[in-house]
Amino acid sequence: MARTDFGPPSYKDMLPPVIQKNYGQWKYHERVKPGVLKHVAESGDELYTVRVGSCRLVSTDWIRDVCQIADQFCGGHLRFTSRHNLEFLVSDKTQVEPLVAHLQGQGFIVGGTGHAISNPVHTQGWIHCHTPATDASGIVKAVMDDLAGYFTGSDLPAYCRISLACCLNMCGAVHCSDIAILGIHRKPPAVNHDVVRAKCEIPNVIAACPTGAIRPDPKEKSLTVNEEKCMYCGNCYTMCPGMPLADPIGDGVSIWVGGKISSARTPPKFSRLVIPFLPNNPPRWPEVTDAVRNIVETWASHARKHERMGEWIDRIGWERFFSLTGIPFTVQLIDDFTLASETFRSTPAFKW
Amino acid sequence: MARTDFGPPSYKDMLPPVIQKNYGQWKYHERVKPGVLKHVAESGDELYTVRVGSCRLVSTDWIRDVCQIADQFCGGHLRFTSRHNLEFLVSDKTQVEPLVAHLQGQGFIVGGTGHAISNPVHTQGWIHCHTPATDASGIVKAVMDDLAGYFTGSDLPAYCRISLACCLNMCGAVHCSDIAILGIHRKPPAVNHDVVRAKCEIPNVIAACPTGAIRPDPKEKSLTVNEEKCMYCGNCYTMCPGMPLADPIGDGVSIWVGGKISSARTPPKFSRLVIPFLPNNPPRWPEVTDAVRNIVETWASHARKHERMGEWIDRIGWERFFSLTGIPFTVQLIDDFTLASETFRSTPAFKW
Amino acid sequence: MAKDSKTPLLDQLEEGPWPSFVTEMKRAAEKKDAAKDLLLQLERSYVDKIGHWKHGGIVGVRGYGGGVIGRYSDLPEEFPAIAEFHTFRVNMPAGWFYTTDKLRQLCDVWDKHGSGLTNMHGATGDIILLGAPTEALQACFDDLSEVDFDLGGSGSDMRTPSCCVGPGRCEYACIDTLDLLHEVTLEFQDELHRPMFPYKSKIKIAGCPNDCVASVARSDISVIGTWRDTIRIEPDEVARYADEGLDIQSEVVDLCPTGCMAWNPEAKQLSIDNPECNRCMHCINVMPRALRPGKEKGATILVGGKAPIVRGALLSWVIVPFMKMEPPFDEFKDLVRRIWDWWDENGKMRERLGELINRMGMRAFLKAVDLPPVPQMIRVPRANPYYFWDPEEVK
Amino acid sequence: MAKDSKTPLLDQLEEGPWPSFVTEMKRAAEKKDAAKDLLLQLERSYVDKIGHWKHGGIVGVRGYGGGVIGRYSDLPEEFPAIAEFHTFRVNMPAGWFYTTDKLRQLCDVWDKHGSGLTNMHGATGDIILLGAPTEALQACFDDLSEVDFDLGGSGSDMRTPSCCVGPGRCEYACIDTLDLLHEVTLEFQDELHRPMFPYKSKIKIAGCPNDCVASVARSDISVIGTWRDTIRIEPDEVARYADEGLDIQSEVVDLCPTGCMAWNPEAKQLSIDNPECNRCMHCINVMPRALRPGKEKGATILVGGKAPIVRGALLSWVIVPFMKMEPPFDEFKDLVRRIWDWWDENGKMRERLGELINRMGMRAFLKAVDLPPVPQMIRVPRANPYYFWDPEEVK
Ligand code: SRM
Ligand code: SRM
Ligand code: SRM
Ligand code: SRM
Ligand code: SF4
Ligand code: SF4
Ligand code: SF4
Ligand code: SF4
Ligand code: SF4
Ligand code: SF4
Ligand code: SF4
Ligand code: SF4
Repeated sequence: MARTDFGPPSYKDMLPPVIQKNYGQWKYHERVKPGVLKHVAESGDELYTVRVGSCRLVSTDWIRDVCQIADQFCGGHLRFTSRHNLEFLVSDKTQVEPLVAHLQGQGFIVGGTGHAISNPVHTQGWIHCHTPATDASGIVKAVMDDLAGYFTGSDLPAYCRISLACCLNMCGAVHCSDIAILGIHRKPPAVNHDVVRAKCEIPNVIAACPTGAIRPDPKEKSLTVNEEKCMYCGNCYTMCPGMPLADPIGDGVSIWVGGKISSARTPPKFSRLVIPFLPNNPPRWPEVTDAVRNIVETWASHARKHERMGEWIDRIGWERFFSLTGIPFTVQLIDDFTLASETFRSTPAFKW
Repeated sequence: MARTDFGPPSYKDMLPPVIQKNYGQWKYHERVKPGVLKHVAESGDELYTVRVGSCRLVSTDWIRDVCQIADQFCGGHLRFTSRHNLEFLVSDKTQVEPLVAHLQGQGFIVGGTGHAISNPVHTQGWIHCHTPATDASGIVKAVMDDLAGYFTGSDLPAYCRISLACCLNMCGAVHCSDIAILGIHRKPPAVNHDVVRAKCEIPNVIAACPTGAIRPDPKEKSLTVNEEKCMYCGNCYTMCPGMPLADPIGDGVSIWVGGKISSARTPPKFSRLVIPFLPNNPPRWPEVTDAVRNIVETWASHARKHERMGEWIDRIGWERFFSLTGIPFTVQLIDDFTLASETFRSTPAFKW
Repeated sequence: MAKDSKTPLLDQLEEGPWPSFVTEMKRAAEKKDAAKDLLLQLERSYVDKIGHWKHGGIVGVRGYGGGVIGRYSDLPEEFPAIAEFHTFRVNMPAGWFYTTDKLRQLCDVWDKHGSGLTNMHGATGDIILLGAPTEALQACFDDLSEVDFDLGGSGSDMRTPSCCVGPGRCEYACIDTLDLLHEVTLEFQDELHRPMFPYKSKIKIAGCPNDCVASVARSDISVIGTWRDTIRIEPDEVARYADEGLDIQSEVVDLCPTGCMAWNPEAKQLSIDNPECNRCMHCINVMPRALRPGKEKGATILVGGKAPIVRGALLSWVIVPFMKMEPPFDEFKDLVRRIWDWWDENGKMRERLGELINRMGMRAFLKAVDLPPVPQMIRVPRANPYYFWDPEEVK
Repeated sequence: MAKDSKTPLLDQLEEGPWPSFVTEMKRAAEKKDAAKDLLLQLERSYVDKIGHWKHGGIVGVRGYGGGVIGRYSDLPEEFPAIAEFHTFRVNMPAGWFYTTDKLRQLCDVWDKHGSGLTNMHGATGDIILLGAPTEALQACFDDLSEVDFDLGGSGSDMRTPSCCVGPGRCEYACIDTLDLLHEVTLEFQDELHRPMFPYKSKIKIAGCPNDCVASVARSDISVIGTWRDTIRIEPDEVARYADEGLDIQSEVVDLCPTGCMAWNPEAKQLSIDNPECNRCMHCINVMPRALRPGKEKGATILVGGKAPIVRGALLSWVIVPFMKMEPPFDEFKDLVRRIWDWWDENGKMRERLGELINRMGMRAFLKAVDLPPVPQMIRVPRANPYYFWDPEEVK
């Protein structure tokens, strides 16, 4: 019998010596240049971090590649960040520039620190999930190819966190991102009675629907969906392959803006819907990349220093966000879910 | 057959000549002194308003008294305000001081303009309603006797609107007042089976309950109340005198703060519960008058100029409101109704 | 008061600087038994710490479905003069302006038929004539109508609309609140007097965003005056305020919610980046001689405001950012009709407009009353992804 | 890519400055059929504009209830190598620190048993080993355990907790995020590996209010480091920032949310009215050499954060404003147990902690887990009057 419940490798064994020595004794940091951080310990020791963009979906070859670089420059230590970037931890200052040059020579992209667009947190998409309304890695690649200059530079007004989730489950913190790209289905499941009869336990499927939209169809010995109640969550498909939701026309992408996580200056905020639907247009989703770029650039050229997307919009007002970005305001953006009335405007004070 | 549907007297016939002449042509106003406003028209004409506090529940004798004063000083014209004050409209500047002196001589209270505490909007209470949890006119009298100096003066940081409603129906805009005094019941109706049997239509009573708390009691040929579901609204008592809600121990007063109506600076806000219960202690409700004075004075001594109660609290934070006023924070203040989660704090950023 | 007073508790409320309702009750009690019994029953309430009224069944006057609130004492043997003690809601003139003649006529009628006690005014705005027995109602109304006073609303009807003083005395008024109120009241007399809606419906009209009639909090349909162009600045008067000691930077500019103002203390110049102004009124309020609303005036229409019963209080929501408001106000009246039609058709019993919109969604409402979605309607867009697509929207 | 490529659409994603997952897939495809078929099926998805996966039934390894996500191609005939293509969630070391040796051991195991593709890392924080057939699962796990890698969570269990880099590299860390994470993970191995809760439960730990691990938005139990005393100021460094050109007034003082800072540019002195500081981190973030969190350190505990399914997304809510966080972290572990006990007892299937609190009320929650109400828990007190009094509260 195999061992169980032994837990992850201890972080203590993973830390480079400079961290072991100065653990919890860091004094301050400086942003040396885009992609390079310097942390100084009470002891005076310095730790340089070189951050590298990663597509997250990587081969073991890639892992072996980066290990080799870490062996060469960092005594065999590296880490990943909470946004899936790779970080080389350098204790010898003279190694920093050679490392950066080496990385860039190998085609790695160095950046993502400070007021930059860091790696978009994202999900599986068509790579591995069964409920996606869009791909994940593909859109992220297209968007970041377009915005790479904002990863390698860091002169935006503030952080701009872009995230993507391929369905309403929103794996990742996309609901609190400066810009969230969210895959959405717009059509209820197309019931395939034959498959339902053959493969599904009808009561379980009915029970799985959070809105009670599914009823038995005794004639067909199958199910029907009350389309008005369906919110396209895909729970039924999880229980029953006879209820596929995916549809080339129905599926696509929505854009949400203004969320944040940190409590710096203002409390965490949810992202808000600003573009209800853009089509799936692989491999490069031009409608999506254009929309994201427009939002980033409008923000970048109007926001004040340290002003996150949501803070900027709070200052100028949503009506001004729509007029500055030129994004049309449509009825889909008006909330009609549980807490809807909290989102309505109860004052005649607004802008044109 | 009497005339019907002829509508109210036309305001046009009620306006004093100076208003008829300058209707819609007012240019600016000045606050001459507490209780006295001066409005200047484009034509150069001046209109002086002398505002007088009213207890609202007045006899025809009082109306005749004030008519006589209006005849003497104002050519037979007067008006009331949206907060039930009385206003004398004087077009002859030389009459202003004599009028004020006359009024004060007669025991009227002049004030309520500008950054003052104006007349509390209030309701019927024990005078005429069947669902009150407290009296209205009595508490208002007690509170305003205590705060009269803030009616006749006007050096508060901003407006402070106090309102009172004697039950959850909240007749009046108490839910958006700087300070709201709200009568609350805390016990479900005490079912009197004999009365129910004799006087009530059981299905109607059941249907009247908004929370579905009432069920038939077939044994008694009467009703039972599921006490956990009852929110003491009194709808059942409206339908059925066998379901009285009023109770000398259960009934009392709650205090709410920080609401506003105007859109000046900040949008309208709801008032928030800060004292869940104070006993009914007629005739002078000392617990209530103390609580209101404490809140007014804490605000007055800490707020900045033009800062309404709610704006002040938004700036300093609710935790600071409680520490400055010394009001204990209790579990009743934490929302648990429909939109509760909107009121919770989702940030580690707060004060001690 | 004498030691043997029958109202020792209430007597204590005759002291103090604030006008005393007890004194008023006693004045009426000198002439009217009803007022006397009311006083005694109230004293009893002060002892018992509970009210002593029962709900009234339906009482009223011929031709009207509302306007009278029935009320019965639960101690009729002890207080026979108030065994029946119903109140009239009498429609006030717009802006609560009166001639003394008119008021005296009202007093004459009420002294003849009722308790001699009134509320000037009720929280909705009506003149409340407080307490008459059932048998006196019709005669009292007949006499009221002789002196041109009609009833206000009660029950599931349009309630008596009210408005701020507006152009009668206020330089901020962006619409003719008094005229609009009067027109609307006359237009909807049937809706006012004959309950046939799912529940009550209130209209309140304020001349500017100061909202001196609290329309945003307590009317189903709130009309708030505003302007579309730029604030008018009188530079000399700006300088005069500064000279008089107003700290324009801290009291005006720093409190502007949009940060669209700038003050140059040397030049004593105030400038406003008008497209960024949200017309909150603050600066105008502080400097009325120097600043004035623009000239392109109209109103913002908001709907849904109400007290907490049953699902929580609501503030009204913007549905029309700007509507011109000129007599005969047809565009507004027409909108009100469309709103009521939809509510009447879809509303459940005791479901107010705001609650119906909450239940059916703003989308359904906007579609039904034919209004386009605009960002001014919302504080923020939705944060949840639960939009139920109409098959027609999914090409 | 050649003209006759079988993946013309995906090939376009090998161009451009951002690292290409397609290139990674091709590298793996050179060695592994599964990776090749994955690439081809993905190309098919790019043509069809839909995914081609079915939900997996229950697959797993001996002794564990979670940790493996089952997945089946819906085109198994066309892409037989990914007919079964399950993923491992492997518990990462705290802070995602690795030695290259450890990573190479992992690669060796995965090259032996799986597709050679991984996610470094999954959105919850696990190492995701992407795609192995059912038959390979046990052997793969056995080899993983040989090199000391254990599984993470999936299904209705505690999910793999995660934390920010904290004391490993960050001067702001107010708690030892790495140690706490490791301790908590070891303490709750059973809860991590054997689904028995109503639904998933996530714990995330951030060292300070910057919350670099997004705990407030995506964990049922969020631990965020903070301090109780005063910000430490290094006056010389303040002056140095000013000399270097930082506009302390506009970039720091004016953005302080509580307005508790003052800057004297002549004296180059910065002062903080500490009791009014809400410890938002902004000033410290901008001037890390000059300002530091206080010395009395601990954490704020918040609960309820989650994604939108089913009743809307929630951000976590403060339930303990301040808790000391020192090994062995018993107070925290004990609180977690009390929270889970209550949730386990009362939660419906697929009801997360935040939703349960919303349904049963914060009052019930606080009582059950024995925490006192404090104003730090709320943004604002209630606006509705619907408090249901306990008969015991009404003396
Ligand atoms: C490495 C990482 C932690 C980890 O354990 O992996 C990290 C590291 C640092 N963060 Fe962070 N943050 C990291 C994810 C986050 C996240 C989480 C996320 O994005 O999902 C947030 C919350 C984002 C949000 O609010 O939406 C986050 C919000 C911050 C902030 C607050 C920024 C703000 O003004 O709102 C700071 C303070 C600052 O930099 O001014 C900060 C500051 C820092 C500092 C400066 C802390 C320090 O003294 O070392 C670190 C370098 C920042 C930089 O990139 O320049 N970190 N930081 C994460 C890097 C992610 C990446 O690869 O890009
Ligand atoms: C007479 C009256 C209108 C009427 O038709 O009856 C009125 C009259 C004026 N109001 Fe008002 N307001 C009147 C009720 C209100 C209300 C409604 C209420 O209290 O229920 C409000 C909303 C209160 C709230 O926000 O909670 C109200 C909020 C304002 C404001 C906004 C104050 C603020 O900063 O929030 C102003 C502007 C100002 O004075 O700075 C204003 C300004 C004014 C001005 C200066 C307008 C003018 O130029 O004539 C008038 C004299 C104010 C004064 O008392 O000094 N009036 N005013 C009402 C007098 C009530 C009373 O007897 O006290
Ligand atoms: C008389 C008055 C209070 C006063 O002392 O001024 C009043 C008195 C009553 N109100 Fe009111 N309401 C009065 C203005 C209001 C207001 C304020 C307003 O209209 O601006 C409100 C809040 C605004 C709103 O409508 O939302 C108000 C919200 C209610 C409610 C709760 C409605 C809701 O949807 O939440 C009820 C309950 C009901 O309708 O069953 C109610 C019910 C009642 C009843 C009819 C209770 C009953 O079922 O018998 C009260 C009759 C008392 C009596 O015996 O005279 N009253 N009521 C006000 C009417 C006078 C007038 O016509 O001028
Ligand atoms: C792999 C991963 C996405 C990724 O590409 O990184 C993922 C993938 C799935 N998530 Fe997730 N979730 C992943 C992190 C998240 C996160 C982020 C987090 O944990 O920080 C969230 C939002 C936070 C939260 O839990 O609220 C998240 C919210 C969901 C939800 C919605 C839960 C809710 O209460 O709203 C579901 C739906 C469900 O549980 O049925 C879900 C369900 C799923 C399922 C299991 C869908 C299913 O029923 O089969 C996906 C399996 C995909 C696959 O085939 O591998 N996943 N999921 C992440 C886990 C990797 C890891 O262990 O490191
Ligand atoms: S967001 Fe939806 S589709 Fe994407 S990985 Fe998560 S559950 Fe799957
Ligand atoms: S997709 Fe979701 S809401 Fe629609 S029928 Fe299936 S389970 Fe129900
Ligand atoms: S608030 Fe309640 S008790 Fe008071 S008058 Fe209105 S309905 Fe009657
Ligand atoms: S008081 Fe209201 S909630 Fe309670 S039983 Fe009566 S009708 Fe129902
Ligand atoms: S609402 Fe505006 S227009 Fe009406 S009285 Fe108040 S300040 Fe004047
Ligand atoms: S009206 Fe309000 S928003 Fe406009 S300039 Fe004046 S203070 Fe600023
Ligand atoms: S959350 Fe705070 S302690 Fe942790 S890495 Fe971010 S800034 Fe540092
Ligand atoms: S931590 Fe935030 S609140 Fe405290 S002084 Fe700094 S900026 Fe101000």
